[in-house]
Amino acid sequence: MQMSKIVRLSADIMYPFVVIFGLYVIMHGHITPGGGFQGGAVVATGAALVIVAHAFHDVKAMIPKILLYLQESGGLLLFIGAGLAGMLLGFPFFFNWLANSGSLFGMPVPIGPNPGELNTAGFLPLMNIAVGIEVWGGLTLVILYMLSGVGKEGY
Amino acid sequence: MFANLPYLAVATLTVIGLSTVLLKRNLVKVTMGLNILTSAVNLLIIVLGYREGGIAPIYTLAPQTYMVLPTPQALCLTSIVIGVATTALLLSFTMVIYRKYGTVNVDEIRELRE
Amino acid sequence: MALTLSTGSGFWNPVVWLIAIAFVLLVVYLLWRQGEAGYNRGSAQVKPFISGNPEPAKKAVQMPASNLYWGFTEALSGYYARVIPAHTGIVTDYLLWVLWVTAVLFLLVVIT
Amino acid sequence: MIPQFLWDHAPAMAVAVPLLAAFVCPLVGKYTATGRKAWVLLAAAATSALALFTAWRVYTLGTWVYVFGATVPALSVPPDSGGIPIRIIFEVDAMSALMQVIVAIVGFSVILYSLSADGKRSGLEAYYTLFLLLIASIVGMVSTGDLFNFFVFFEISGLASAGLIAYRVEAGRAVEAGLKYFVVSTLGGIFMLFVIAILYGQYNALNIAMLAERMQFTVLDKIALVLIIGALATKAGAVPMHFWTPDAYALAPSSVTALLVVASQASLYGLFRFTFTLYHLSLNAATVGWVLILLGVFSMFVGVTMAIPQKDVKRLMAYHAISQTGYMLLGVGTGLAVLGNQGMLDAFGRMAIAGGIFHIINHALYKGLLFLTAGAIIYRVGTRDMNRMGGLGHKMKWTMIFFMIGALAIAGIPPFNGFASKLMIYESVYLFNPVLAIIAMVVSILTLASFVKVFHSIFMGPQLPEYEHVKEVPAPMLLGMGILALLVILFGLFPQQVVDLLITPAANALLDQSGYIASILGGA
Repeated sequence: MQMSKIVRLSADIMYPFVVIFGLYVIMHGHITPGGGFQGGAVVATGAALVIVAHAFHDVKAMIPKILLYLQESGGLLLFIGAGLAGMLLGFPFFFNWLANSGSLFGMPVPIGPNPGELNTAGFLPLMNIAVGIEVWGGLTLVILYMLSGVGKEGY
Repeated sequence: MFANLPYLAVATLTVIGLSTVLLKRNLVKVTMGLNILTSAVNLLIIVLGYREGGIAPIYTLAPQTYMVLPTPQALCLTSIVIGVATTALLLSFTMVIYRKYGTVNVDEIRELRE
Repeated sequence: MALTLSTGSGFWNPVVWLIAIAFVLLVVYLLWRQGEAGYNRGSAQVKPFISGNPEPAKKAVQMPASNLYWGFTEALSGYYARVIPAHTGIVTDYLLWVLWVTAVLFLLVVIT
Repeated sequence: MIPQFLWDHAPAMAVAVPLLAAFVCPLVGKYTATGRKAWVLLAAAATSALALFTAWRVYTLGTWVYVFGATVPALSVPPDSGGIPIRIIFEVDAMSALMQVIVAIVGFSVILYSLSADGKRSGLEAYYTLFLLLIASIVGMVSTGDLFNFFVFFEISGLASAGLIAYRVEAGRAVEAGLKYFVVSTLGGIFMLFVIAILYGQYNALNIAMLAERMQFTVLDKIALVLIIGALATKAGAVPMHFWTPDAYALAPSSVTALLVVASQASLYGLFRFTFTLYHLSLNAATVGWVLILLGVFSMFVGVTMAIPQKDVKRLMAYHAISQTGYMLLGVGTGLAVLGNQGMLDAFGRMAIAGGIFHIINHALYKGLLFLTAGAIIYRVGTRDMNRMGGLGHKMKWTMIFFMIGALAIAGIPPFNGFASKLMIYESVYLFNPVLAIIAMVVSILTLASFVKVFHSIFMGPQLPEYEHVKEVPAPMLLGMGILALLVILFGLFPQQVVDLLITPAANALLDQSGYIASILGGA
């Protein structure tokens, strides 16, 4: 059984936009509502959209499972690693060691009305990116595992 | 009256959630009941942090400093994330059980008793 | 003494207890040594002797676990007939019990 | 550099190391199975060492406060916060340190055992991830000083335990057990979240010390207390909320079961922590104390009587775990019931609390040992049904010896450790209410009776033909059991040293609410 051509085509067209929007939510987590988990969930929804529109057995081969595993572990490692790095610098666990350092994400937050500076907030964006990568991989894997037992009959 | 409306919603959701959990015999519906209960608590937490007339707690471009409390929202986000994991795990269990037992009726899922 | 556990109203010293046990065992050993050594490994003495009847199969001699304490469970059958069916194995019953207990605690702690 | 580093950061490292190891584990396991074993063992050893180091420092230097994300680890109240503790704070006092000792010992021996027992089975990537996650969450639960943080670790431990229980599907039955455990645990989590909402709404704080200082004991606080007791007593497995316990303990892999015992005790720790530190004198001590005592008595009696007719060896042991939890609730509940009455507290209350806490560590040791021996038997025989076992003592001598040590300890036979803690509970509870002490003794006798049954039906009797080729289990499994058995004997032989060294400071820390508050907020 297949969805109609309209559904399949519009899912294909929507997919990149969903992914881009998810990545936007991840990247701007520290200055707008949203963050790593929300963005990652949005990206995973893109994968779910494609799987629902096409039959699961048709798309199965196209999904890079190894990459998703790597994302799942790598995202969490980045998260913990960012926390541990502060410890190696002599501060407590999860110390915001990048804030106001002048390097990556290290600009001081401007005072007064401003459109929101992306390059601020120290390692919070790093955390968001790490969580985003992890949730992207993890939730997609959850969807895949739930569908992996689905037989041809459809349950 | 209107100030208490959210609390009424919390109470209603709690009752709906509890009765769904206890009265429905379908495992998927029990999971949904637990989700409704979680939503009730999340709503309660958000409502506790709400201040009438307050704005979103973002200092960028803020017209005033009278804001709603950000901590309850952070708590609520964490609890939503935990809720997602919980739901995913419960539904996977339900799927495995359906595949092995051929039923999702809680009255029939009782191989382990006594 | 450092090895004594004082429990407020009493005390307990495992080392003294062990020494006492060792002393009793020593006495037992000394008594046992007074006996005659008539046991021969490898002779017919090792075989079970059941009044001349043939030895039953190993499986038949083994007492299965559910037959032990039959008398105990039978004596308390009134109690067990209530408690065992309460373990229904239905997950909503488990939740119901939690809520019942919470409700009773609510009465005990909040109302009174 | 390294010792100074540890000196500064051990409490956080004790959580961070197993977390990091858990997430690396699937990557390592993808390439080499041996590498994964070495990695997991290394991670478990490192976690145990860190937890033991933390405990040692807490016992020698006093409560250790560690603030996440501050510029200095001890800066619990930053100067610009207006006297309010912000950020996630770990507060490890003597009671938490005791729990960390338990996690360190049991966690390491269980991992050692599991690497050998589960090593040849499939799908191990996520297995050890969940295992290490469970250890990390238990360490987090016992060391955190923050209510919401406690909830997060509580939920992580629920998720990880449910995953581990259901890991071996066993024709769906293990999944059923995992599901039942997890539904109940989720309801507990929802209760905890309600508590957080109630307390945060009233006092604008999540830090336990801050909440304890501001505690008014209004009606809402009473509701919160009820929900706390409901949630945490359920997770600890007190009758009549114990129904998940036999299901989950029986169907989980044995090494997991031994760790689940510790996870339940972390919930019990949470119960004691909240009643003693968060509420302390403000609660109606006699009522709440009697509630805990009644839960304890029901747990003891129903647990042991339900254990006697069981046929499944691990289910039987699970009922005994419920019954032993009752002793802890009885001991600590007696202490709570006389809280505020200084004369009675000094006469027997402190001793009852110390007995209850001593029983926690003893229980973790001997129950862990018993579940591991049951796992060893199942590993060789392939069934949990005691009716089909028999005569295994001929072949599995070491397992039999370890089982005897564990069984005698749980029944409270001298000179093993169970006797020492039970004696403390009996004598102090007798002064409080003789009937309770007599019930406790009767339950102890029934425990011995039912373990005689287990011992007889598994190890005694003639050697059965179908178990002709059964061998002793591999050495790492024996080593894992041996560590626990050795500690059971040592704790039994030198009870006063253990009580002086570990238990009395922990009991005093539990009773000393102002000390707990002062170490966060500074000053008294």
